Amino acid sequence: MTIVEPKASPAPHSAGEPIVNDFSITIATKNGSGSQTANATILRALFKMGIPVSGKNLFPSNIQGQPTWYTIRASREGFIARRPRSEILVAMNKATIIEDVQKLEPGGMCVYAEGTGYVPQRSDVTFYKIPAEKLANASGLDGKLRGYAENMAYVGVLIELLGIDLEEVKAALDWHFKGKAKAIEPNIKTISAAIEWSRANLVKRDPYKLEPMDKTGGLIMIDGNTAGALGAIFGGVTFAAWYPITPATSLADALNVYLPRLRTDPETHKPTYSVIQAEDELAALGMVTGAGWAGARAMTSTSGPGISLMSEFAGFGYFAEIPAVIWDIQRMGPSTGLPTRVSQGDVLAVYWLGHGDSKHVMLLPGSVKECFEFGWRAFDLAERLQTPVFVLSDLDIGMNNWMSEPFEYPEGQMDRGKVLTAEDLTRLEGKWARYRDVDGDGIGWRTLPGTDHPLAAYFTRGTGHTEIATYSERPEHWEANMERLGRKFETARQLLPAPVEDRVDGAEIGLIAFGSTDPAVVEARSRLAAKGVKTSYLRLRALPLNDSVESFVRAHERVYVVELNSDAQLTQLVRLDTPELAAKVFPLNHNDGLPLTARWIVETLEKMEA
Amino acid sequence: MTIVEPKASPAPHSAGEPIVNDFSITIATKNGSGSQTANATILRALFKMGIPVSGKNLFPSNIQGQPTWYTIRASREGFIARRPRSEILVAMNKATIIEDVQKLEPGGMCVYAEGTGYVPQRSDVTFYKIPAEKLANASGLDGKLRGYAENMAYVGVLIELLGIDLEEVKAALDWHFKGKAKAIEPNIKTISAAIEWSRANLVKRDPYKLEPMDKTGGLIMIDGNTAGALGAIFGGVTFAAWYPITPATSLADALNVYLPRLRTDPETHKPTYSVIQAEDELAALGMVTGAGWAGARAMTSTSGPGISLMSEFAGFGYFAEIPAVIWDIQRMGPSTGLPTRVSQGDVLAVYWLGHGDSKHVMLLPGSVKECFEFGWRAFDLAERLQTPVFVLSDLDIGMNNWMSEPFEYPEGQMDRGKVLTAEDLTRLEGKWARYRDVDGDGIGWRTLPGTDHPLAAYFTRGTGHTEIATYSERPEHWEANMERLGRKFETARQLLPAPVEDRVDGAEIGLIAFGSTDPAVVEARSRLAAKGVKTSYLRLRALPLNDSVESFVRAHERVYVVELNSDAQLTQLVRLDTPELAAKVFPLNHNDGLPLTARWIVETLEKMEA
Amino acid sequence: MTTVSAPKGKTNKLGLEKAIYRGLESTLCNGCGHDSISAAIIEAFFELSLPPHRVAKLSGIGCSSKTPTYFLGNSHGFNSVHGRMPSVLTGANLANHDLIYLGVSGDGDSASIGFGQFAHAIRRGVNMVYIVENNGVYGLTKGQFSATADRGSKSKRGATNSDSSIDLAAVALQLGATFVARSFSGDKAQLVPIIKAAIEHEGAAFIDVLSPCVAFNNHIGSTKSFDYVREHNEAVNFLDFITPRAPIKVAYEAGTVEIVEQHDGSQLALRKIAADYDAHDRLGAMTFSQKHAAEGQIVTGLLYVEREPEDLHVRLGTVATPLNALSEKELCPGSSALEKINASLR
Amino acid sequence: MTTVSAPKGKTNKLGLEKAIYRGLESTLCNGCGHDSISAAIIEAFFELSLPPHRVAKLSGIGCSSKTPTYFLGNSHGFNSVHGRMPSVLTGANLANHDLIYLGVSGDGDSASIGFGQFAHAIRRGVNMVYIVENNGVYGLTKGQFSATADRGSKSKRGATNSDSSIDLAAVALQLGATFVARSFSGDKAQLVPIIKAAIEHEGAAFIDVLSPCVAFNNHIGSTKSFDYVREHNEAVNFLDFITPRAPIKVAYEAGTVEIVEQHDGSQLALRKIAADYDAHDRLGAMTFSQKHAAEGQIVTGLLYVEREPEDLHVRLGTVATPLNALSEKELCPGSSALEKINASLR
Ligand SMILES: Cc1ncc(C[n+]2csc(CCOP(=O)(O)OP(=O)(O)O)c2C)c(N)n1
Ligand SMILES: Cc1ncc(C[n+]2csc(CCOP(=O)(O)OP(=O)(O)O)c2C)c(N)n1
Ligand code: SF4
Ligand code: SF4
Ligand SMILES: [Mg+2]
Ligand SMILES: [Mg+2]
Repeated sequence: MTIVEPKASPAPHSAGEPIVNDFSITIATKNGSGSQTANATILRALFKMGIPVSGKNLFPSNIQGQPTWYTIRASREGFIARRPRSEILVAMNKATIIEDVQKLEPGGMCVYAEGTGYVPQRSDVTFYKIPAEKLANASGLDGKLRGYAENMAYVGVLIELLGIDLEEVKAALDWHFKGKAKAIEPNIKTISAAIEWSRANLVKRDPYKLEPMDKTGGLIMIDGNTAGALGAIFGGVTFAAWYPITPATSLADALNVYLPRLRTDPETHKPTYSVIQAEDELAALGMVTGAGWAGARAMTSTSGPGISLMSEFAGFGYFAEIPAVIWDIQRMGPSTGLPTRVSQGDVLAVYWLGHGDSKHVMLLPGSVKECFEFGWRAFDLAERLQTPVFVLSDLDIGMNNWMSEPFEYPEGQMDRGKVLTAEDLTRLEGKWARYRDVDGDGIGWRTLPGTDHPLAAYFTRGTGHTEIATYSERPEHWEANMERLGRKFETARQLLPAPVEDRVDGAEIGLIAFGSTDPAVVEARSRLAAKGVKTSYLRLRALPLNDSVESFVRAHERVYVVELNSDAQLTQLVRLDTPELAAKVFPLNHNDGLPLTARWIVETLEKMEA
Repeated sequence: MTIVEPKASPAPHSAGEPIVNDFSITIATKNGSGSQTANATILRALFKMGIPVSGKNLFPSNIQGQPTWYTIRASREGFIARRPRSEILVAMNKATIIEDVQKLEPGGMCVYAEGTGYVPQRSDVTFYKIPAEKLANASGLDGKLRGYAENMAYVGVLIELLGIDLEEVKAALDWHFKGKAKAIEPNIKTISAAIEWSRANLVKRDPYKLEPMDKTGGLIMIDGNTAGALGAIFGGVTFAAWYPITPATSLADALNVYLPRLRTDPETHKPTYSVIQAEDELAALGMVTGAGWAGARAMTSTSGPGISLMSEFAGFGYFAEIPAVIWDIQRMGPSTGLPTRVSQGDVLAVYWLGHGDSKHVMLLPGSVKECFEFGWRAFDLAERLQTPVFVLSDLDIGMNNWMSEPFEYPEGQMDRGKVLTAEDLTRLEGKWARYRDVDGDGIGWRTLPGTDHPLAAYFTRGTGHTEIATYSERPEHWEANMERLGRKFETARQLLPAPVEDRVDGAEIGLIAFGSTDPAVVEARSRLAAKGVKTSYLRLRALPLNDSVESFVRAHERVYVVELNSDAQLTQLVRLDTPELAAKVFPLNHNDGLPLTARWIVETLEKMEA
Repeated sequence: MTTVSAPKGKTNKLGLEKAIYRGLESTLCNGCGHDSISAAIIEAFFELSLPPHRVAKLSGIGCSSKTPTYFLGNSHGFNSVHGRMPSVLTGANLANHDLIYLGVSGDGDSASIGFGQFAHAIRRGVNMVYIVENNGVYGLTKGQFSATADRGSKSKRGATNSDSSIDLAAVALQLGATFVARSFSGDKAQLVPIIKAAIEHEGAAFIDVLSPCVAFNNHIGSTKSFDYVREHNEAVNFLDFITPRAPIKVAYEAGTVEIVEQHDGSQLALRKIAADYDAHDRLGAMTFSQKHAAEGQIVTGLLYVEREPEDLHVRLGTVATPLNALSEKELCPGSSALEKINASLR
Repeated sequence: MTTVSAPKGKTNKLGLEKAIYRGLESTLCNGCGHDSISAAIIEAFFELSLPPHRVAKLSGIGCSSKTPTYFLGNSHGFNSVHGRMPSVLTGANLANHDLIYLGVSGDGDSASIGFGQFAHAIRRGVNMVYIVENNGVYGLTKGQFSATADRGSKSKRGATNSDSSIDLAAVALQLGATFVARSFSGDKAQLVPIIKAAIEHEGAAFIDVLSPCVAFNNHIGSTKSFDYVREHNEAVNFLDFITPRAPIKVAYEAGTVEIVEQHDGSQLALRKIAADYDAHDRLGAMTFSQKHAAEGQIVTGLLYVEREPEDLHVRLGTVATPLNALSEKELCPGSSALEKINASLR
């Protein structure tokens, strides 16, 4: 029987109070070893137990053999931001175990594989050594797959040590493998073996426990990229062109998974969409531009390097006024940077993407639910505004699994924007001008190629043009056109999703944030509140900014802009929008490739306030 | 004998005072007709007469047959900015003559070709009809080339009517054709014939005269692109890769003209450089990046669309820290925009070119002389800072001919930046770290491929790396590297050319400008001064901004940023740099594709001040 | 300026006059080969009696890419960016397969900056007529070499091209194009039928059309007046004057070789494929034109055509209704589908 | 992780052990063909006794492009951006022609996003060894098709590739490459000599190396354990588990055909060119491999080599001194030259 190494005992907590549903578990493995399934299973099992959870995958830019970490946070109070350290470690990777153990919170516990040959070195941590390889034999899988089964061994051990509900684990596996018994069975076998072994060989010496709650009823769990793809599908996406790139690939993958199920012709079962893997990102946006011009709801998804390559077409689309939806699942840059790390570093590059006086409309989803919503809304906006719309998500929202309210069905009808039909043209006796601002909102009326009217055609170009779309180099034509585009951008401010505000009476401090930092901000505010520091919160959901931002800044003594990048990019845009208040706006930016923690916000804010 | 049409006479001025060396001449022709030579000849002749002049070519994006205008301004007082209207018109183009005449200043004069079939319609303008085709016969050129010779006809007529010195015209032709008698002769013949004909047939009825002065002694006349190319050559450019694009092409052309003369090996006469026409702009900057990495002084030249395509490599160069010089001869954007019209619309796009947290060093030449200076200085800065350096010129500076002080030889020695030689490495026993900030300025030491030491090599990459250039995904490595890059950017502020300031005691108004708008600002200031409106002036020469800008803004009540673009791009950067003063900074931007005029500045400023 | 000329009055099956198939007046140089190609395109669409508004004409950037403004004035036009027409056309075609797609490009646009997009659009089998108006130079930017310029050829400025040249038709064959032809701008008798056949081909049809550039195909040894102009422009070191010239026309028999003298005196040897040539043998087509190319002859005619091409839509199996014509009902899976999905994510 | 293995102790003419020619430990999948190619590169440079610091190794982005970190640890390394290695290599080569330039790329890197740069670097005759580690997929982004994937082949996710595939070696021949070869990662006996010949070739040498991807060449009908993994990964719909496997090795005679079974059971038919094959006939080389390709055979060996290649420097006639080694005196024309220019501009 394995007993805890003397050095390690007595673990300080062993006597103390149990710690229930309020800790983080880090699981350290090698990628390509099959641990993702094990980790996702644990996460979903906790979720099904009604415990608020979040899971974050910290993986290398590599296919097999490199260290990878998965962190699960269980939070009674429902805080789901990353925490800087974990209380529990499952150490399967010999290469990193020493450092992994060092990172554990004092009083933490560690389950480690015998195969690591590790000798415990912290007296304030409870250690459990498990014979993962031996347990894997129970899977019945052949030699090559043993390595995979070892992951189910730690699942079994955690079930026993932490009190995870076995039934929920089975349910999670069933969900995970879509009921494929053949795939599930070996996992269950290994888990059962591990549970038995634990019962027989481990003595619980740590305080960490998981107990059922009722906090996740009716919720769903999903990643942001899949949510975005589903949103796009319910928004009627008909064309997608993409080029593989981490962390955006899974968005296109989700389109390829769900479109065949949801979008085929009832009789012929033929697809009512097409998805093309382009040769690169220039071509991807080129195809989307062609399809958007032709009247299809067209989108692409990419990340930083792809955004850079899309610059020319982005400027073309802005100037030629062609609807397009471009998802930027942000990763750490500049350049190739850290392909598997999160950042919010594309804000400025996208806002002014393209040479000349180009500027763009951007949506900033802050949750998987907003990924779904903006998935369809982006098409309405792109077609209404006749311009490329960028959706800036990031690796954390996009690739990690999140609890969420169920998705809500798109409000009202699709907005297909200003399109003249053959009937309209007949009524107008073919008299129309593509770029005339008949409605005063800066948006002209377009026709779609294929409109069955001899005068439906017009000429689309990236060069200077008149209201009737003919080529012109005349100064007055150029100026008039640019003024109209300016008007259109003002129209956009009003049509975009407004910021979500929580103004607190008597708060001197205002916090502005967007995207994946929301959970950290929420947790930080409650900690600050507990310390008597009142803060208001404005979460941006789109650019360009609308007036509410100025009034928010005006209403507070000091406004801190929380963001994950090195150049405090949103801070700069907020200052530009509020010149006379610019001095009140301060950056609260951090950029180490990891999701933001509440602790960092609280500590840094306190420093800056001091 | 041709007499002025009755309708047109008496021209109001006929009685009045002569107007000497203070008017503009617009010459309207078709492009590809050979008029560029005629116009350049007139310009240089005036220059040689000692009269301050400027010439601006307003040409279409087309090769042959479209309307084109050339405007020459003679200014006793030395003002060389464009003026909104001309006093004199040479109308050779039937297609535009009616509008061209309408644009003439009241009291102006017009020389027009009989072939236009025009019938004068303004009574306040003096008209002279000339039989250009007939006069062209004198050239002795065969039929097809008559059209070309017609241009020399109006040269002859202007010589006679305005009193241009024939000898200086001959000298100008000689300069123009580099003494090639065969090329010169037909021109002289036509000119002489035209002079004779004018003497015999025209009665001078207008007040406009040109008289020799002594204001251009010792000056040179050249276009900014050639100046930039020469600067690069005296800065030791060894590699240039480029892709054709208006208005940048003539910079690469000038390299190809001057390099063979100035940069071949004395013995072998083999080139000590290479210039490659790349397949596109991605490849052009890729090649420059490779050559810069290898230690060559490498440059490329492009315009807006090329800048968009260079985004990815720009970010790579910033992050991998590779010297490169990139000339952006700005034209009107967004997109293909107006390829033959001027704008300063790439400021923001270039400053933040590339996704992630990229930002760039930019030089902003305000004259052809600065094009030469920045031509060599850009290399010193790029190698010192180990980063891409962008030089933002524009179509007006780049393609038009300007008077200038002679070019000054580069100060001191070339700065080749921090490079470790084989000897250094031996001394260091091969112990060195490519990205270690040993000097505290954020700049590491590099080696060049080929350095004859077994440990000279390091690994250049666009991914996260350690001080010794090995791949790393560790947060602490990423943050440290980004902090150092930030330090380097601060170092850059101090190394860049400082703004040129003219602070006026008691001036409430400060003007900030850069690039080709300088002459208009200079003229506007003197007009305002004449009206008792004092203004200070700060002309920016580089980005990022240095401290002097803040102190300039602080020192004035209201600061107006003069620029040629729609989004007031520099205004935004100035505001960002001076948050607490942002409310004092106002845009004074205009963007119609034409060089700025003093009149627009004065009138708009007065409106805004009112 | 050149106006594309055509007999008046005559109407086609749709009862449309040829005038309807014209565009705005050309702004290209007098005698530019591209204008002859525009005339051939007008002729082909007129003769096939196709309704202009059922045609989409797309291009990149360049003199050649300007031409869509000068033909089919009532067709849907799209000037994209330099070298990227193929991707835009691909997207438009997938959104609406009901139109005829005509892609017009230049040799710089397709062989230099756009070589990748050219290749990938061909590989995908996009149903289109892809015409490259091939003059071996960058016309609009004033005469630099393009990637199709012969190795060793001299530019106006006297520079020599040291890169080996790209034969776009040969590459198209390599990449699986299902219709590959080559012709000469001045050979209306050959060009019009080829364009018509390409329009009727249900796959990626590529046509390489040699199209002399009046302004920049201007080497030593050309006519008297030419030498003067060259000296003139060389002396002033910018392109200042362009001699107006008439377009080059040729007419020659199948199976024969025609030596075409260009405006500047330089010569092209065109070999028109013989009547008995087998246009259904891809490997044969490659060898045939490679063999003659080695002899300095440019083979013209329909080099290869696949009898039953599969276009991208067939490969993807998309529905019959053009995607851009699907109704909201067909586009949105509906609320019950969403409920199922929500349920599946618990 | 795979360590590139080699016998210890043995030294070459420079007295260097092979260890010197190695790099950091590979982070690629166990059994990845790319590691075998790295081993062959190490072998070739070791056997030719070349000083590592006289070599520049450049790549794009991908698993294949990662490999320069795993060989020649003392050579100048450059990971550029995706698909753009050729331009960076071209610039570096022009700045210093004294080094040996080794460009390593993948099929996605060179045939998809990088097809244009691949083509133009070849056309220019840049003196380099250009190796494409060709696995028909995007490894690093988890198994999508690249442009070299056979038409009709099925991906891990069951998608079918409908685009016709690009044969890079055939295109290189078309574009005038002066050295074109094809080999298989596991055929050390053939690969090492080819790499050595390419290094010694003074022009653009292109080598297409088939290199099976352990993780994603994984179709139906492979071994038992494989089926389970596939089902597993398909079920969870992401790549979760990769079975470690040994690299594939082959050895077969010139003139024979070898059927290579890949990890997943799919097969490749390799035809090694016979001893009497004429490697100096470009047209012959094209026809030969096109003919066998039509029969579903992949020809391996040195397909074509030009006896007296002209590299880009020869074409440009640049000085003997590497441009990056020119002194300030040689670089700056001097003040009197500037005075002359000023004078000439009056
Ligand atoms: C990104 C970009 N780079 C450069 C240019 C400038 N440019 C315009 S047309 C052209 C070349 C056109 O050559 P080709 O396609 O052969 O057309 P041609 O004029 O010869 O018919 C270039 C380089 C551009 N418009 N966009
Ligand atoms: C501009 C850009 N787009 C996409 C990516 C993502 N990406 C990285 S590697 C790769 C494909 C690599 O495929 P290949 O060249 O065949 O290399 P392999 O991994 O198969 O050896 C892609 C698309 C990127 N790094 N940069
Ligand atoms: S420059 Fe050449 S290609 Fe362009 S229009 Fe003139 S002749 Fe035609
Ligand atoms: S994914 Fe494929 S190519 Fe990449 S390392 Fe693994 S086996 Fe090699
Ligand atoms: Mg061309
Ligand atoms: Mg690959």
